[in-house]
Amino acid sequence: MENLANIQVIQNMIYIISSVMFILGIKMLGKEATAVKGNYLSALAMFFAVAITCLSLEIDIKIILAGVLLGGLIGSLIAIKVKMTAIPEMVALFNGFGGLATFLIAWSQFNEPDNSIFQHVLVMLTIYIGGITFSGSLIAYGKLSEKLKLGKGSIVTNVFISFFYLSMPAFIYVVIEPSIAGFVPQVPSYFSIFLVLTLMAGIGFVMPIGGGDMPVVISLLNSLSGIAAAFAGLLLLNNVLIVAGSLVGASGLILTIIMAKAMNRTITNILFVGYASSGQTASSEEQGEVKPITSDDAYLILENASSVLVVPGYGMAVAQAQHVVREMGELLEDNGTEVKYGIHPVAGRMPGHMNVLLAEANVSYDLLAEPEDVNPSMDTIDVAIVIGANDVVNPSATEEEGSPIYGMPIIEVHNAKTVFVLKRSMSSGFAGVQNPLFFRENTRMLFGDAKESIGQIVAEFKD
Amino acid sequence: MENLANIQVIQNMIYIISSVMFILGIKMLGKEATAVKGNYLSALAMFFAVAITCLSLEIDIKIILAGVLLGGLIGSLIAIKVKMTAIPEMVALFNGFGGLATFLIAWSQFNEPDNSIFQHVLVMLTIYIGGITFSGSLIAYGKLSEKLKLGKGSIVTNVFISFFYLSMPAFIYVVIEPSIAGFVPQVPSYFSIFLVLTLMAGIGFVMPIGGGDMPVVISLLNSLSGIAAAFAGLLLLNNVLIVAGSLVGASGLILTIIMAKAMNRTITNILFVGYASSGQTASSEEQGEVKPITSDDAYLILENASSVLVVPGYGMAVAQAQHVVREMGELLEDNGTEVKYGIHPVAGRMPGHMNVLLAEANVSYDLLAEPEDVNPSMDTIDVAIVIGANDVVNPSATEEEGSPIYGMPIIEVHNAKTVFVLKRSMSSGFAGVQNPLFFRENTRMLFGDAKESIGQIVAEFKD
Amino acid sequence: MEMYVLLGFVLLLSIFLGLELISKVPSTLHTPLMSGANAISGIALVGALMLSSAGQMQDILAFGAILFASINVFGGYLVTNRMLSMFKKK
Amino acid sequence: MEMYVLLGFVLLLSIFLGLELISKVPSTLHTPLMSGANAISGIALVGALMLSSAGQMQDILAFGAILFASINVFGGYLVTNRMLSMFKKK
Amino acid sequence: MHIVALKSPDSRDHRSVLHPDTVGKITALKGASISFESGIGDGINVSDQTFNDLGLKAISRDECLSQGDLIITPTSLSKDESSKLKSGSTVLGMLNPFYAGEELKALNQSRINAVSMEFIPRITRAQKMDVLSSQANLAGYAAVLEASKYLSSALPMMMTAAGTLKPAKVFVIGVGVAGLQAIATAKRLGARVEAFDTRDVVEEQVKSLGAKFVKIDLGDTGETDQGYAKELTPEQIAKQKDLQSQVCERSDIVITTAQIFGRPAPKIIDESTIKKMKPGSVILDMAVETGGNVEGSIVDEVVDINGVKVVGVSYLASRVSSHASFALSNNIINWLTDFYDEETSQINFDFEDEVIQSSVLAYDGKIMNERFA
Amino acid sequence: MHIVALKSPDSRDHRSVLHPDTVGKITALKGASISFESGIGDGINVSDQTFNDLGLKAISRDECLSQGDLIITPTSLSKDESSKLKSGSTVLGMLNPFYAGEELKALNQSRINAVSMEFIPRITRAQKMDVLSSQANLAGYAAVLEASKYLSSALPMMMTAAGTLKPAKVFVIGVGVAGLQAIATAKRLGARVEAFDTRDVVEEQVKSLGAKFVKIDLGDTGETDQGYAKELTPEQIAKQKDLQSQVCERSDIVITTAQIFGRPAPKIIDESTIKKMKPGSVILDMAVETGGNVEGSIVDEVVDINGVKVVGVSYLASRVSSHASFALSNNIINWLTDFYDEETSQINFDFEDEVIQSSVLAYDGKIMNERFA
Ligand SMILES: NC(=O)c1ccc[n+]([C@@H]2O[C@H](COP(=O)([O-])OP(=O)(O)OC[C@H]3O[C@@H](n4cnc5c(N)ncnc54)[C@H](OP(=O)(O)O)[C@@H]3O)[C@@H](O)[C@H]2O)c1
Ligand SMILES: NC(=O)c1ccc[n+]([C@@H]2O[C@H](COP(=O)([O-])OP(=O)(O)OC[C@H]3O[C@@H](n4cnc5c(N)ncnc54)[C@H](OP(=O)(O)O)[C@@H]3O)[C@@H](O)[C@H]2O)c1
Ligand SMILES: NC(=O)c1ccc[n+]([C@@H]2O[C@H](COP(=O)([O-])OP(=O)(O)OC[C@H]3O[C@@H](n4cnc5c(N)ncnc54)[C@H](O)[C@@H]3O)[C@@H](O)[C@H]2O)c1
Ligand SMILES: NC(=O)c1ccc[n+]([C@@H]2O[C@H](COP(=O)([O-])OP(=O)(O)OC[C@H]3O[C@@H](n4cnc5c(N)ncnc54)[C@H](O)[C@@H]3O)[C@@H](O)[C@H]2O)c1
Repeated sequence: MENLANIQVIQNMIYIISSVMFILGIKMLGKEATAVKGNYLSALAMFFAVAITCLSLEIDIKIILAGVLLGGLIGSLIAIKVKMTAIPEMVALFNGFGGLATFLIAWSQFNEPDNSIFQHVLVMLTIYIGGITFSGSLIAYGKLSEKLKLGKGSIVTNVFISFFYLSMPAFIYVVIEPSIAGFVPQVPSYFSIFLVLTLMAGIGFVMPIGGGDMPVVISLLNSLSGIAAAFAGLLLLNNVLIVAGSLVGASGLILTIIMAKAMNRTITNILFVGYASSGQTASSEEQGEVKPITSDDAYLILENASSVLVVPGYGMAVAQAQHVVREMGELLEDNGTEVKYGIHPVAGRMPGHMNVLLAEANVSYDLLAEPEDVNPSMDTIDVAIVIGANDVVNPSATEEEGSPIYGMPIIEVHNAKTVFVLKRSMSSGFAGVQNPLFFRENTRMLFGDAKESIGQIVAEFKD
Repeated sequence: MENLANIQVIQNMIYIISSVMFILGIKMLGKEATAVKGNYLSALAMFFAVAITCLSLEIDIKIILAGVLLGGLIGSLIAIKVKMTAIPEMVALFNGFGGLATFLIAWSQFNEPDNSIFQHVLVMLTIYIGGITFSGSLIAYGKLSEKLKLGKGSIVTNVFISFFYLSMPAFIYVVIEPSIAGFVPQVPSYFSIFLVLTLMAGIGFVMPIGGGDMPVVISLLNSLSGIAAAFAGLLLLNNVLIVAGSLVGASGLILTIIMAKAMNRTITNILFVGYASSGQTASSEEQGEVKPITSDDAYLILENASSVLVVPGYGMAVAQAQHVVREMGELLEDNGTEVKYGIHPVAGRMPGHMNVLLAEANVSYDLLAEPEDVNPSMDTIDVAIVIGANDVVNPSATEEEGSPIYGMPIIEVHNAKTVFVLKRSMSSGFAGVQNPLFFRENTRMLFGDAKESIGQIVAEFKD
Repeated sequence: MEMYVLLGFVLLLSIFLGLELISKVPSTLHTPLMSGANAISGIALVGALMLSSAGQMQDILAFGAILFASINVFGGYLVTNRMLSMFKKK
Repeated sequence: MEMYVLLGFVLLLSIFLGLELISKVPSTLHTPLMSGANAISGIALVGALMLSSAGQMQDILAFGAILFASINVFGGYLVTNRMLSMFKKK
Repeated sequence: MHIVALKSPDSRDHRSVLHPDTVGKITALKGASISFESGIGDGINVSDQTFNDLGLKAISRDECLSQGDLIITPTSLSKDESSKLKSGSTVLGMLNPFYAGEELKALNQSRINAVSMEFIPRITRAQKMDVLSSQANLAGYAAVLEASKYLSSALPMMMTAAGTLKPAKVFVIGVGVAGLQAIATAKRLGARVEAFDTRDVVEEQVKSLGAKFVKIDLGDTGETDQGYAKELTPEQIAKQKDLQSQVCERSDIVITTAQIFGRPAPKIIDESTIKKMKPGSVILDMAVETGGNVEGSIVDEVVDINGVKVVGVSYLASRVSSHASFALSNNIINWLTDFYDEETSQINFDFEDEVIQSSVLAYDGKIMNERFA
Repeated sequence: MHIVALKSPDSRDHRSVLHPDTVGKITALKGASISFESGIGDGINVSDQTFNDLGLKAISRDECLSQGDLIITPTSLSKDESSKLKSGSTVLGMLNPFYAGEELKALNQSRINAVSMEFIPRITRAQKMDVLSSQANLAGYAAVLEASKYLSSALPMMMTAAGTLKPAKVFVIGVGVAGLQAIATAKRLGARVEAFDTRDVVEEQVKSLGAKFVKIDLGDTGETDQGYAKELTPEQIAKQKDLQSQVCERSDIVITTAQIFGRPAPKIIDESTIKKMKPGSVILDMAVETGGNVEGSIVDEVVDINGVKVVGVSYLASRVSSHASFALSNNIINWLTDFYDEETSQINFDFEDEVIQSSVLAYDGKIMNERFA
């Protein structure tokens, strides 16, 4: 007994040490220079935690060996064989298995005798979260590997969505019922139903979300699997589970938010819009909506862009932003992005206005291009940054016969993948006409003085 | 008993809540916009923690009331009456009282029967740290309020320093002795000696440190008092003490490091140099030593400067750093710093070289000053930033008759309070002569390409 | 109960820490970080190992938990490592 | 012992959290932050209140601990607040 | 259609309505053949041979006049020459009708269509044809170089071992296209630049070039809907003169660009102001051809008034004749390509079109603009 | 001591050795009285009256010569004039002894001390007296403005509604003080600038102005310890010419500044190169006064070779005469104040001093520099 207590103390000590290693590992994973070491450290922590746990086992060693060896083999094989392009779906798959493991742990705990109500709640929570993680991840895997083609709107999808909605009251019921009854029922009739419902719910959760949003969803599921593990830790009174699980849960959440931002969405938008439009006919909300963006988010998008076209206008001159613009251009180039400047002949208020300013800021002549040069390949541009230009990028000049500027050739930034428009307000330019560009699907408005907006982006780059 | 257990649970819950509030409070204190609220939040957390503790008291309520009321009165009075200029010493004083409180708590625990060896170690640690915090803080208070004039080198100081050194083996002894003996002695003869020695040690710890370094020392003592409180928490099995204490301990430590950096010192340098030179005759190490600085640290110093003189030279031209230089100038001005540019007539490689570049970067002519304009008031300049200039700031031109550049008027940056020299190496300039400026007491070398170095400073400013 | 309170506390603190740790991560590291965190969530393996063995049902559950958790752990770390080694080559 | 381990864990986590929290603080806030942290370290008051009362000696110690901790708490928070209100005026 | 391009008969004007880099766009027009007056490229270092090689034919001026269906000219044609033209042909160019009203009437009487490039409306779509802008722009550039030629110091500041050379102070009055480019050029050269205009909107534009705007409160001023300045009342002019003279006093170079379309340029600087200025300073009057902004300024002369050099230069844009010709020919070609009908090989005089409405002054024997009727 | 300042007898040189902003430093010298040749400030718009008001006296040239103890002059004095000077007096100025060796000997024979400002050593301490630098600097500025006067296009790039005006390409050969300032000025005006020099160290300096250095590998070149370029071998010159001509071909403006102290300037551009260049392009030969870098360049003439304008201008710095005079007078005054002894009111000819050693060519009847003995 004494001996056992001692072992427990030692185990706990090692758990603490490996928790600390997990913490440091995650921290190191967040920096390019230390990321590889961080991963090793966290693997080492995992090894310690697992090894020390083996000092006091209850299950048959054969089962354990079989499970670990088989699992290790499968996992390693997949990890080594998989094509690098298929990595996102692999992460989803692994994550699903992690969720399944906690799901099974909680199930097993449910079978234990003498659960307190508190424990019962924990069990149910773990099952619910673990189960959703599992089946949700499988769907995400299917979608990413393009094995699953069902999208939102299909009947099957809608059925699963109903399961998801159903699962919530069901969850509340299984949690509350025993609390009211005051005792915990052993394998009640509804338990297996709940298990199945949970798995269905996970499918319904991920099914309606589009493939492009999958990375965000995977990150969210990853966070969920962490939380499930943490709950399992509470259940098993194991602190390394708690720490590692909640670390993953929390950092995963933050990561999810960051990634959603980088895609210019909010999480609720990703999840909710998925649902909302699944019932309707979708795609009818296109005109009239202005989508503002912050410089943080703009930065995240620019950082991932491989070609950028800067289109300066009179607003750049007013803001005297030429120096920061050049700086941003250089930083983008350092980042491996191809940068060009699209100079419209009448940008500014005098012939050659942009040239004067860009020359002052030392932007090389070789980077300047005329509309004829940039328009044909506009669709290969990842981001067009319109800096205080307005009339010269107004698509109604080419599209709306009645417009006072109709007939002027423009820089057709609206054909780029994404357009940032930097200006202070929605007001019009020299010609006094409204600009439909601002309302396009692929346009984001970065409001504020151009010098400041770009200054902020530059600052982000320098971090 | 059931009741008591319930109370304990509730207490622990509240402790957790107030711990979280402390965490958030400290986080908020670190941002200008939320600092005031952060302080309120942390005060509220304190109130909760104290209030809930009162649910299960053992001590006579009269003692408590007397203590809290009297202490509250004294503390409030001091805080309200004190002149703002005297705040640093007040913080030291309060901090000392906190240390004293833990010191007394540990003492009280020492008197408890049935201490385990583990507890004994904790008690001694708490006493040692708390005691040093207390007496050290008092000395810091005395030094800052200029009530205490003794500096390093005096006999009294040396006596106390000896106490400090003595206290360490003594501490190890009181910790180890009972462990070896295998039992914990009740109020042994040496305990009171240890108490006194601890207090003396605190005095010896702070006494030799110069007044200018006091803020750093106070921050360190603050960190120590937090750690003492955390240990007391372990002793009393109280988690809010542990959390709040270790938060203060850790953040205090970081803060200490940051502050030491901002003063261009390391902590060991502050503490250790204090000791090292206390025995010797001090001030003999002046020539031949180059003191490099990082851009982070340079930023911290610049952020606090109220007047800055930028002295560009050929290196700025080579680095093509004019645009970042102007940006830095503007950021400094936004920060309330007065910025001037000292242009030496022969800086660069052609007449007016600096003018061409600075005009290109849009630095206003009004900010440019000639050596005759800036030299007379050089001693009022907080920081002179020499950007790739060398010969034109070489003091041997005015001081060393033999020098090949003797007789040339220079920009006398060496008379400024602090000088940053930005260059890539220690190599000489056009004239090929070594520059004694680099070895001056008040000079810091920021090595690297000037554009990059300033770019980094600019990035720090933008955070 | 006391135990749960303390463990809950550990949970809370870890969450805070997790939030603080991942506040500024370059976007190139998003995927590896996600993958690395995913591997860590394989810590469920420790939980699986702690399960008690009472009857075949429990054994099956334990085996399943151990198996899947192991896949997660091994696969997760290896994939993360592969991903990170790609960065270095650049 | 189990208790100590867990509490030690809480201690560790809090230290990590403390380190992470104060990594980027503008230098103008150094002094208020120090002062605010100092006030928090008055949490020793809670410890003082928990002391047991067994004899005059213990009472005196408890009284002293309560007294000084209270000074720290009240003085600390008020001074911090005064300092911060100065900033706002600027 | 036979297109002919004339050379400017004024030897001070080195510009050409053809430029080797642009003729490709006309030769590409279906159904058009092109000839040019021999020697047309003399002012821009382009030989007849070069144009020949591009598929154009060199002929004499008289041949041009008698053969052309479309006559492109940098100036108005004399009455004498009008009579040599084919009836029904079109003259396209800078006809300067405010000063050559009689010549316009003569054209009309010979039933020749007259298109004046000065009358391109200032709408966005027509900017590519706006000769006034394209030439004023280059004139603004040339003005600064010209003025600095007469100044006995350098424009930029130079802090040197031989002392600090002060930067020149340049004051630009009238910030239209030319004024803006003058500001930009002077700024580039390192001068301290101040500027003034009666239109308030200009303040922002001046600042957008990094120069200083001089604020003079004149009460109600304004611009016409075409973007030209309105004429000022005499009181406003007096007030402006007074405050401007203070700025002039401290300036080394003053460049005046104030013009009012179709009217003589306003007199902005009088002798009393000039007398207050430092000897050696320079005033360049860009409006000298339309009457001058400066009292005493004479076309193509440098008048010394109390040591102040008042410079009047004609055809400023022609100082950079090559660029000016490139821009000019582009403007003209842009008009032509917009209204040339490749099916009929004719110009499509579509009077629904705003550009045709404004720029065609005479059509089919009718004066289309009532100001010249 | 009576100090007199002479005017340049060459009407093309508008510079003055006195400048109103600097005379204060001489008048402040104890024991010195100052006169000047009437009309000295004509070229910089400064009247005799202005100098009178500053305490100086206007006298005739002959009076200057016969009365001065120290004669400050922008040029050498003719033998005839030498004879009019007081024996034992000192002549200080740009004596140009390489071209006026006889005149120097004449001075020496009359026992007149001769100080040549061209011979200020290139040591840090003496930079403030370095007239070659101060004048070359301004000449470099003037060269660009002068060259752009002859170019028929504008220097900067302008993307306009009337088409994109291409920036001019400027090629600077020889990157000493003048070359650097020429690069800077052309860059300022928005030209694309390339530069070449035989000295390798110059590459960094060219880049420090944002221009492009043309790399031509000539093998061993180098500079003397005074910072002047060494003469090249004939093979090196040939190689350089060949590669340079390729750069010239693509350039609109070529500015040559290559000089070798005390020898005729190297011929760098020959006619075959010029013939390859575009008609209308401009070559400005800054070395034209010392023999010229360009084949066919003539002082103060614009020679047209195959449509290329080869411009030779004398006294380029005098184009910005006011600044040039300010710098020149500062240089001279800096020499004077360093060596004027206020106790004896005499110049302290301390031959221990490096500056005196180099700059004093004749002293007390002895030629001090063996090159002119
Ligand atoms: N180039 C020429 O020769 C010439 C001459 C005369 C007229 N024009 C005309 O000028 C126009 C030029 O087009 P453009 O696209 O360059 O300019 P624009 O159409 O006038 O638009 C400029 C935009 O910049 C924004 N802006 C102003 N200050 C800003 C600041 N500090 N920060 C950020 N944004 C700012 C304004 O929006 P907010 O107010 O919302 O910020 C405005 O919509 C054309 O219509 C052209 O015909 C040209
Ligand atoms: N103005 C004129 O007309 C003229 C003409 C000819 C000669 N001179 C002479 O030139 C000198 C001018 O003095 P100065 O102080 O301007 O220059 P300097 O004495 O030549 O020193 C320049 C310094 O800049 C540093 N540097 C070079 N590249 C750099 C980069 N990319 N980033 C950071 N630092 C860089 C170099 O040190 P590292 O290598 O360690 O980085 C060097 O010590 C004087 O001696 C003057 O007499 C002047
Ligand atoms: N629609 C277009 O796209 C277009 C095309 C070209 C020009 N413009 C605009 O038209 C405006 C006029 O340009 P412009 O160059 O033809 O002008 P301009 O040549 O007619 O006049 C030059 C300037 O002198 C100013 N001026 C007139 N009287 C003055 C006085 N008494 N004192 C001071 N200044 C006086 C005018 O305000 C004008 O700015 C400019 O704002 C220009 O941007 C618009
Ligand atoms: N000591 C000082 O402080 C000081 C003062 C002034 C100048 N300087 C230095 O002295 C050097 C010479 O300056 P300078 O203006 O009197 O030079 P310079 O007038 O004698 O010659 C002009 C330039 O032409 C170059 N050159 C000569 N032959 C050439 C050839 N065949 N092809 C191409 N280029 C050729 C030279 O290298 C020189 O750079 C510069 O580096 C300058 O910075 C130093």
